[in-house]
Amino acid sequence: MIQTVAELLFQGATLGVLYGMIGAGLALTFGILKVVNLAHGVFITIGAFIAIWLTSLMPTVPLALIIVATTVLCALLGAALQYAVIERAMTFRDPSVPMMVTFGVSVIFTNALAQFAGADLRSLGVGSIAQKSLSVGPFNFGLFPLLTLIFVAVVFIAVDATIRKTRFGREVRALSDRPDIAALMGVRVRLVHAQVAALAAALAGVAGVLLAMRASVSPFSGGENLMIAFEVVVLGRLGSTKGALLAGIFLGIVQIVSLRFDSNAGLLYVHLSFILILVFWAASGKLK
Amino acid sequence: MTFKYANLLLIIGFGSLSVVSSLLLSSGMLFLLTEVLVIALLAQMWNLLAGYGGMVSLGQQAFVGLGGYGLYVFANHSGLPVWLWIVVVPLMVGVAALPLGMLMFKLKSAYFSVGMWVAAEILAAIVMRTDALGQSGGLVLRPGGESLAGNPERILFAGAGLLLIGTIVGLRVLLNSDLGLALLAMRDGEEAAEAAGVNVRRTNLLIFCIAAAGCAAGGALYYFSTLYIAPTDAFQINWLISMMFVSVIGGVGTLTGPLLGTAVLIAVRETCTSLGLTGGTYWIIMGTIAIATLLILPRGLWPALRSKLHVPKTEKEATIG
Amino acid sequence: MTTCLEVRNVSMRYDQLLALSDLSLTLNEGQTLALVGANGAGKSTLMRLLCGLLTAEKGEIDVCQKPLALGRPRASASAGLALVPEGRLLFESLSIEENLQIGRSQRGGVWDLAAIYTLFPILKEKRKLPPSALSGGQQQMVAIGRALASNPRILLCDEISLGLSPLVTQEVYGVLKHIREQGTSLIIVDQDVSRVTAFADQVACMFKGRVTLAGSARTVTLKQIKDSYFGLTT
Amino acid sequence: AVAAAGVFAPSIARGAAKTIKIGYMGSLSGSRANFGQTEAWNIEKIKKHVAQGIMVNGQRYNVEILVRDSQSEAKTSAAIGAELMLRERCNLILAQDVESAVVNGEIADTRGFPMISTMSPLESWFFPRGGAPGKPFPYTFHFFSTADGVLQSYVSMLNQLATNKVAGSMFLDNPAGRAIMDKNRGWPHTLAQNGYAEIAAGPFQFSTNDFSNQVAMFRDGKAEILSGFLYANHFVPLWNQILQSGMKPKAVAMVATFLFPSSVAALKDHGSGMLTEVWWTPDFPFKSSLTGQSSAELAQEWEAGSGQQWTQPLGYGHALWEVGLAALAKAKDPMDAGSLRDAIASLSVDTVVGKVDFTNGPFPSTAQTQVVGGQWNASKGKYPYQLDIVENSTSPTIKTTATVRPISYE
Amino acid sequence: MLKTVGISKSFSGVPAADDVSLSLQAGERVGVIGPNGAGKSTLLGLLLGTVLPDRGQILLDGDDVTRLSPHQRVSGGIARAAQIPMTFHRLSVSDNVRVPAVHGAGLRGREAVEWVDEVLEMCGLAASAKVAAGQLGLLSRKRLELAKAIATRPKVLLLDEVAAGLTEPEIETIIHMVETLSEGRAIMWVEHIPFALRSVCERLIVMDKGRKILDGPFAHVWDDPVLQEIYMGVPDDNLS
Ligand SMILES: Nc1ncnc2c1ncn2[C@@H]1O[C@H](COP(=O)(O)OP(=O)(O)OP(=O)(O)O)[C@@H](O)[C@H]1O
Ligand SMILES: Nc1ncnc2c1ncn2[C@@H]1O[C@H](COP(=O)(O)OP(=O)(O)OP(=O)(O)O)[C@@H](O)[C@H]1O
Ligand SMILES: [Mg+2]
Ligand SMILES: [Mg+2]
Repeated sequence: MIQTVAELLFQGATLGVLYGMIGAGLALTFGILKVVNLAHGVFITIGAFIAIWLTSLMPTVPLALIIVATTVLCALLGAALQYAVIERAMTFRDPSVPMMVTFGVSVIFTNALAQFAGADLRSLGVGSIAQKSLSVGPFNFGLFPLLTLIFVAVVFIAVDATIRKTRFGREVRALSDRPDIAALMGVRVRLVHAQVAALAAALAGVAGVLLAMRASVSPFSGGENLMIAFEVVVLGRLGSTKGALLAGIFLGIVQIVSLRFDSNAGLLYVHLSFILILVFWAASGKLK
Repeated sequence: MTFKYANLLLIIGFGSLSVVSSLLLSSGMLFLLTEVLVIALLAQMWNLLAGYGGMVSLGQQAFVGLGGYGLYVFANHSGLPVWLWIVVVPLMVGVAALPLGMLMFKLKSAYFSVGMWVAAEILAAIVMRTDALGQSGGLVLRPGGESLAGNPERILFAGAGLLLIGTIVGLRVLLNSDLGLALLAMRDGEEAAEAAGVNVRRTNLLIFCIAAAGCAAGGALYYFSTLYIAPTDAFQINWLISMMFVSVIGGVGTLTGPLLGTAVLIAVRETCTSLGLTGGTYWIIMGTIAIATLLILPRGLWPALRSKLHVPKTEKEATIG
Repeated sequence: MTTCLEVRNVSMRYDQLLALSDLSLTLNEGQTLALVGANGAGKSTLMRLLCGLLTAEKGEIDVCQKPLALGRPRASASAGLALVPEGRLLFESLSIEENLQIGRSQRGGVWDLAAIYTLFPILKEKRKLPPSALSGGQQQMVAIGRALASNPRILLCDEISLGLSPLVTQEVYGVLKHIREQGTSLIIVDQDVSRVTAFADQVACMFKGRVTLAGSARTVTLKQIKDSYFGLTT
Repeated sequence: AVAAAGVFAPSIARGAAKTIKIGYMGSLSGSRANFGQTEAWNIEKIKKHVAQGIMVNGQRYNVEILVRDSQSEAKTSAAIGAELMLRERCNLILAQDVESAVVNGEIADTRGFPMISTMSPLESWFFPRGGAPGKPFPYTFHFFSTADGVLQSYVSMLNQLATNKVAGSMFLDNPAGRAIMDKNRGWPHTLAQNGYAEIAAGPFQFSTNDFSNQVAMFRDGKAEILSGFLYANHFVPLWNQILQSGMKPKAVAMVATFLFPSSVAALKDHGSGMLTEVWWTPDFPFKSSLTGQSSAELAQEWEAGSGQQWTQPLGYGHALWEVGLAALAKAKDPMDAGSLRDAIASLSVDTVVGKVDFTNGPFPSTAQTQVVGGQWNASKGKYPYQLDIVENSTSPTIKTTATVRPISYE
Repeated sequence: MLKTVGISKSFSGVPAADDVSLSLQAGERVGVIGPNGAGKSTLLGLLLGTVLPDRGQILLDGDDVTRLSPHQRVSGGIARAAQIPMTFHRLSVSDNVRVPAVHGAGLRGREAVEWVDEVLEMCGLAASAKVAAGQLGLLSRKRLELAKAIATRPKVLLLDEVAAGLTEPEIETIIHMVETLSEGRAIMWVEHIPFALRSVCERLIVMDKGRKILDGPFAHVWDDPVLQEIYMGVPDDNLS
């Protein structure tokens, strides 16, 4: 019994930090740029596919380097997209404009990816480390999920500190409140926007790589991941990275526990619990 | 008064056009054009909700699926004629949307958008798991247990045409009424509208239910023509993408825009088909057109075209701005 | 006395509406200008233009005899202009201290955090709190402090006492006096004309986008100002 | 205006000559693209074959082939189906993709368009189509092995291994998975009949990204056999979690998972020992009724032409045309739907995948083909893995090439 | 006409309205003052229904309206001009006023059109009737906000800093307007400009920290030392 519960919690937590990671980038764009970035899901997929592509191109290069390269490529893509497209969409007063634009972007990227890489589910082989396990007493933990957990925690702490403690973080937050006044304070608006977009895309890319290592991704899994990201961000109270992590872990545990009772649930109970919490919050006036 | 006259002209003109063409065109062409009309109808509904109502829903595909499934279930298991159900099912979906709307309107803006998407996903998952609905295998349309004989696409096409015209005229009347004014006001500020005496909740719900019923009608019409329905198809996000792109390209918050957008969509699709391009390429092209429109002419083609051609504004608009 | 701000023949429009038409204005180093005018005269527009939040259709602006690039908030900020905007507009997700710090990113000078805290001791007490936890007047102090932190040559205050209780307004004016004594030039817009003209060295009166009356605060009478409100003087 | 011309002028120009139009639907792209990987090549070959037309009842007919890609999507399938039938009025529809066949089946039946489909177990076509025993469909036909046949060959492979006879099972929730999961006809039934205990983890959604519960169930139940139905793309994460849990299954008997060499290659060095059902290999002792080529010759021609390893759909893709052309040849009037339908219903033809006989299928309107069992083994040849036939209990004409062995973990 | 019984509201623990009881009679003009953050706007929000009280009761003509939504109260005869104008920025000025005329006052057809014109004229917005509200400056928007409130034909009119930011001559116009409007209505006016209140209101309420601390005839309350201390500061020669 204890063993089952411990394993459920461990699996839930390791899946959950992955969910948190999936939501982290969106928390930035949503919370700071005030852009409902519907292309976030496809960025995750792109990250995964870049890593898969790089490893197949250079099978001997160590994984860490592949992750770094993927992150950089995603960041560049994110910044470029922000500069070229989203920035302009943000000048319209109507917030649905950037939302619809990013929706268009996600449709384009999804289909382009399917054209180039095929529509199959793919995963990133990381060799035998993915299959190692660790025994602590009667418990059996996968080594790889444990490493993911630690890695994600480190990334989260770093991002959180950057946003809360540094000058960059201060500018980012100021910008999200009042872009025009921030500009007057010497903040380089477009640059900071692009930096945030790059950071968000980089986080999405990392999430994609982790996802491809643990599970599998297809060009069409963007929608699913976007939904998870949204749920994480909303439950984590907008823009808060710590909240995103906790919400991710919550959803991860819901997912694992619900699958235990109903293996065919897919994401059904995750979605249901999200909607229920949201409605509960709304009813008790927690959403404005 | 000229306004009423214009509406009448619309009904008579396009109504007879759709009836006449339903008699003249081949059944394959009618199949295609029915889908075109359905997309135009769906786009009008999304546009009503998002463009005029300011409620950007990402879950309208749920109602398309419900319309289709509703038709199949009721027609297959009752002795009543299938044509009756094609009228009744959308109304039922419209009513069924009421509780969902009451739930969803607790969420605002982006929360609403995504909440709708999640709700659609939940619905699709439930249908996919329901034995009576054929699970992932889907259903075949056999009204009263018998295979459907004859060529229904003529009636379907004429019906879709008349429904679309009816919808447009209906929307014109609605938007020029006091309710339309309330709708436009709410888009700029719900609290302000409320403080001005508008019953925001009721208006929102009404629009939501109308849009749900309209999408269900589209779904019922479309899946009537295919005779087979599957959950991964009926609830797919591509329905939503079509509605959204068509509205955005033609002009969100106008009534003519979605029609123009549908024309663009169909032109692109047929060009892609005739050039032998894949579906992916088609979506890439549509996405690019939609983004370009949003960035260059954020109000869409129709408002831009209208001022170029000096066509006077005869409809209430709620364009992006 | 040197001029520190010169606005020459500036015009600016919103769509069709001409908000500033051929407007000219000068301000001397260390002086305070009271900018008055009816509702919609274009005062805020001028302020926002000076700060680069809007761009002009024609005309030039010199700050300390150097031309200012228009429509570029960062250029205005580095030229030494700072704005206390209409309605405060503080950064809600930053603490009070961070609100003040962000202003500092431009240039150093006498107005560091310590100096601002000496000026507004109450802010030091509340420095960890978000602006929403402050009263309206305290928020106005933060807005002033934030602008000061960039060590401006010219401080622009739009609707400085809008929505403040008389007690708080008095305090704010006390602070402005202090700032002026440090040698900073000021442009103040305030609905309370008698108070602001009594405080200022110069007065400029705007009507429909142009300056209809300008002069020393000591020579211009309230009667003249009232007339210019309705466009009776040119 | 260009596009409008495309919309409103569907092939009026080619009416007069006696031309048989064959409409082809297949998953050439999209999520089932690897089933369609060899199709373009097959179709080119057939096009050459019928370039001079075909002879039916002493009369020469031109053959026009219209190829449409279903993109592995139901909605596209509906669109291309309507196009081929209602717009182009094809005389015969061939569907390589079962989804296209199911989506368009009802229209074909009600409007009278003969359609032949393949490449999916009979049950996964018959039941979603709303089929009932003793009631043939008017115009639609399907040939393939049965799910039951597939399962029999799996169980007979397992019988050759020394295991504790405990099989964990899990199934992707789609029509094919549901057919195999069926309590009365499917895998649970087969296992029980053969004395295996089943640890049933049930169906799972395509979007599932974690299998720890299934793995925990299998581990706690001490399953030595991993079985069920899923496509290769779910297998890698599943396999990772299996090994993380400390399990070492002796056999993997997953329907559909290892049909393709690419799926085995995705396991890097760990692919050896995976079991699969075998519909067709170059070792099948059959010949094409069109070209006279043997199975081996067909595979060789493909490998030489494409530089890629043969796959099982190569044979069925070819056989689909064999069946279609044989039906046309047999029809009194190939342009008449009714007589073509009658020709198919009474058709029995020897193809490269074996005999296809519509007169005594297990379900109405179907023909059952043979299936055997295979195991992937490391190869010293050009490609990393080779498929060996290790079980032929239901089809003794097809010779085995190796014996089954458990997965080894050294 | 309008009566509150011990209403309270706090935001995350901080009381913005604390046990406030008051009543308004027809024809009464009541001024409300108090330091920033005293809870004046919150009080008006409670009366209109945009803010729901944690405790207490609100009665309109003797009926309990505590739980009614704002639009229901508007139909019942309460209207507010908000401190931060809430105009419909994409609608024209006249449509802005039409919304409350139709949905608030329940007017139809010609009657509505005439009423809208009348209100626009009254608020000095007739010239910009066709302009989109988003194009107006802050202060014109405030005026439009007032027009919208008047257009509902309220029995109780709540004004929140409608004169703030206006110059003296403009304030005079507002004062005149309020005087005309007050016939048969109750008016509650929150403002930081004492002289404006003084020339209109016969009664004055002082709030601080969410509590109603003084309530009585204007002159009486005005001279209260408490008011001088918390609100006015040192006597200001410009005003008195
Ligand atoms: N964003 C805008 N778009 C269009 N017109 C505008 C905009 N902002 C201001 N205006 C118009 O420009 C004119 C000048 O406005 P401005 O805000 O500068 O006046 P002001 O003197 O500051 O008046 P106030 O006393 O109202 O603050 C006004 O007529 C106003 O309606
Ligand atoms: N929506 C809200 N959420 C949290 N706190 C609020 C909210 N609205 C008001 N408050 C707080 O309630 C208190 C009273 O605010 P209110 O706006 O009623 O003051 P006021 O008397 O109108 O002040 P002012 O004269 O500055 O307009 C303030 O401390 C304010 O910060
Ligand atoms: Mg101003
Ligand atoms: Mg207030």
